[in-house]
Amino acid sequence: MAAVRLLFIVQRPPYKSENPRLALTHALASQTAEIYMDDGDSVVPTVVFVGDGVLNAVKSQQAMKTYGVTSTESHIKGCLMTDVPIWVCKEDMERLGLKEDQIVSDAEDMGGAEISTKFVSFADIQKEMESVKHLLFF
Amino acid sequence: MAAVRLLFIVQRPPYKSENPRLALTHALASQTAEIYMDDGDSVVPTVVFVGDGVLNAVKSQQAMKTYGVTSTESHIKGCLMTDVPIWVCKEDMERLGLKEDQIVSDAEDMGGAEISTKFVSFADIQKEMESVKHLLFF
Amino acid sequence: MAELTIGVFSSLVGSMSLDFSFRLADAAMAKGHKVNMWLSGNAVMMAKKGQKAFKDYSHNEKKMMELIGKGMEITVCEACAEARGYHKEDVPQGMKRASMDWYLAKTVKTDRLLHIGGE
Amino acid sequence: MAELTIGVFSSLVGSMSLDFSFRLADAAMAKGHKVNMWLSGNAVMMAKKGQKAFKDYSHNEKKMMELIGKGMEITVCEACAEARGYHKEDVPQGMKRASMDWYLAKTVKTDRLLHIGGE
Amino acid sequence: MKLAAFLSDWRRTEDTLERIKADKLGVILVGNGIYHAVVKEGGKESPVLSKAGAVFYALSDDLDTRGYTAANVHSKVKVVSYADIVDLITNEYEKTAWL
Amino acid sequence: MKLAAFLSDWRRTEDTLERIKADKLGVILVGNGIYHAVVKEGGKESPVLSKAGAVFYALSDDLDTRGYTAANVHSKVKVVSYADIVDLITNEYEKTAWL
Repeated sequence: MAAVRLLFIVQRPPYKSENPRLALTHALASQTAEIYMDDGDSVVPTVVFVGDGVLNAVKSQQAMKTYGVTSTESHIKGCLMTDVPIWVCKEDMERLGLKEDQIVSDAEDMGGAEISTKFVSFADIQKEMESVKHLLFF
Repeated sequence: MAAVRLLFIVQRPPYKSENPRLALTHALASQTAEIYMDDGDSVVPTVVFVGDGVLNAVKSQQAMKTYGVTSTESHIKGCLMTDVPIWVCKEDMERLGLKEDQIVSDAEDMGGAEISTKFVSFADIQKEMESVKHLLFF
Repeated sequence: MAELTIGVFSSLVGSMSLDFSFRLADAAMAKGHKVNMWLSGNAVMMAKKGQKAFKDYSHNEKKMMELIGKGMEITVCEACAEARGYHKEDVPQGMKRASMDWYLAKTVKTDRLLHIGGE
Repeated sequence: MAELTIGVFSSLVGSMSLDFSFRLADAAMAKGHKVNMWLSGNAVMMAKKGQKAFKDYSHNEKKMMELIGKGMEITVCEACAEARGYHKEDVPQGMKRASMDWYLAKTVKTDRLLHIGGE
Repeated sequence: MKLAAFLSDWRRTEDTLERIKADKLGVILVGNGIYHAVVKEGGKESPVLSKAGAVFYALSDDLDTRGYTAANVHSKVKVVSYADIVDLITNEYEKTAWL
Repeated sequence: MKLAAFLSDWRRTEDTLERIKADKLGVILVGNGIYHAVVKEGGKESPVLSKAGAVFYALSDDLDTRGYTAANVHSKVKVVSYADIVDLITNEYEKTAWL
């Protein structure tokens, strides 16, 4: 019987690759993974955006309007709605000139979420990398 | 009736992408393209390795032995055997510490080729870019 | 009116360069230009019909079929397709499979070539 | 002996990360380790049987079938496959199709996870 | 030569744009290339925008997709549509380069 | 933590390796990552090799593929096989990171 913690670390910008989005959909799958697990086991994910990965979390993405594709923003909101923690690295936001109000922070338009985006320092991310069982870099 | 000149410019290293190799196979296809063209028309290709692309032309690639895949080196030799000019940028070789004897320069092991690799400066490549009809960057 | 040839080497889902190419082709044809398209490398992923239009993934089959219907010529690299397990019976209607020489030959008469040779 | 789970997101022909993954799996199994493999994103290109073994292209189907025969569990992302037009009848024998939760569940018991999440 | 160069990446792995010369040069920012028009890393504009003699364009759909609008775009850069790009490559420039 | 970090690119687009800390850090150069072990750009060794406290490995098959051999490899870097990598990640390190 174990609760295994996983850290999904997105280091690259959105849309050039499918992979940042797949980080979010994979993290979300933790909610339904019990069917493949022994009783009492579970996976507990956290999704972190670092480096250029923070560009994934910029608000007002119009990917559905422009290309008919779900935006990375929507996937972030989907995670917040289902209690998957979303962290964004503060130092990288500052480096890229991004303010907190430019970042997806809640899912109010989707009916509201229990949790909101956390703005963290790289030191917090480092600590999380040390304490989880597995690292998944995208 | 026209002889159209094309410049294939490979700017990225081999094996991380299929595309440097496809530059060579596409250039080679100039030899058989007449079946789709009007009488007297032809395409005349030159393949240029610039930037990190010069790493494609390093000798003694063992891709067939290691991964069962034709090496980029073999494709370069295939071009030389059929008179497709191969150019390698001298400044980039120097920057990456490559000497002329480290570069694929002929196809002697394949029975010998009429032509050999030309070591050129970026200024020569610039002139070629200006004079050809179309540019194909890889 | 001009003739524009677009060569693409990018995968169906990923860089969105294929999405870009079909939209550019659409815009060019709307202005009366003739468009040819060559798909090689991972772009041969368009040569498998029956792609599901999920909202989470780039979907270009519908747009491609529209453009073919309006006269766009589109050909995929045959060897690149076979290496990925795509056979003749997988090809969407109106798409041709050929060797690279088809593309090379198009460069003779085309007014403009946009060669998207990266992922 | 350990259990190693490899998750791969790279295309069949391109970065050679899939070639790497199958060779690593082979080396691990030769040492008696148990190996699970999850293919998502462009790596679902393995879920189309009948890939021609040209020398110019990465070819992993044969190696994969061998490893399956020796007990490697391999599952591909079902939605990623359908979006590319790969259906149930395309799947090589011994490969499973499932949702991402299969992979997440494997992370609980596996000793090591090598997640190759880039192209 | 009259060259339209497309940039589709933010972290570039080539330096061709820096080295190439053209009598007339248009730099068309598409895909993740649009970040060169909207992000000031460390407070500084992208080095791409300092290419001498170039005219800069950014594709509006690719700005919108990523959460940016014309209001965010550097004053040197003109926002264009797909139809505009067709006109640029057929009327204004003779060759193209997708870098 | 005991971390095995894989680098598969020559021109990197992330800076995670520079920022990450580990009590024990192995950097495994695979694919085009092997160029960090064999190319001296402008006469200088790759900045990757200056990561403090790290131990460096390069996959022999990926060196051979690209025309290099153990003789070309920087003295800091140990040449390893696939079997060696299996041992490294199962015995020497606890977590992996494919950057």
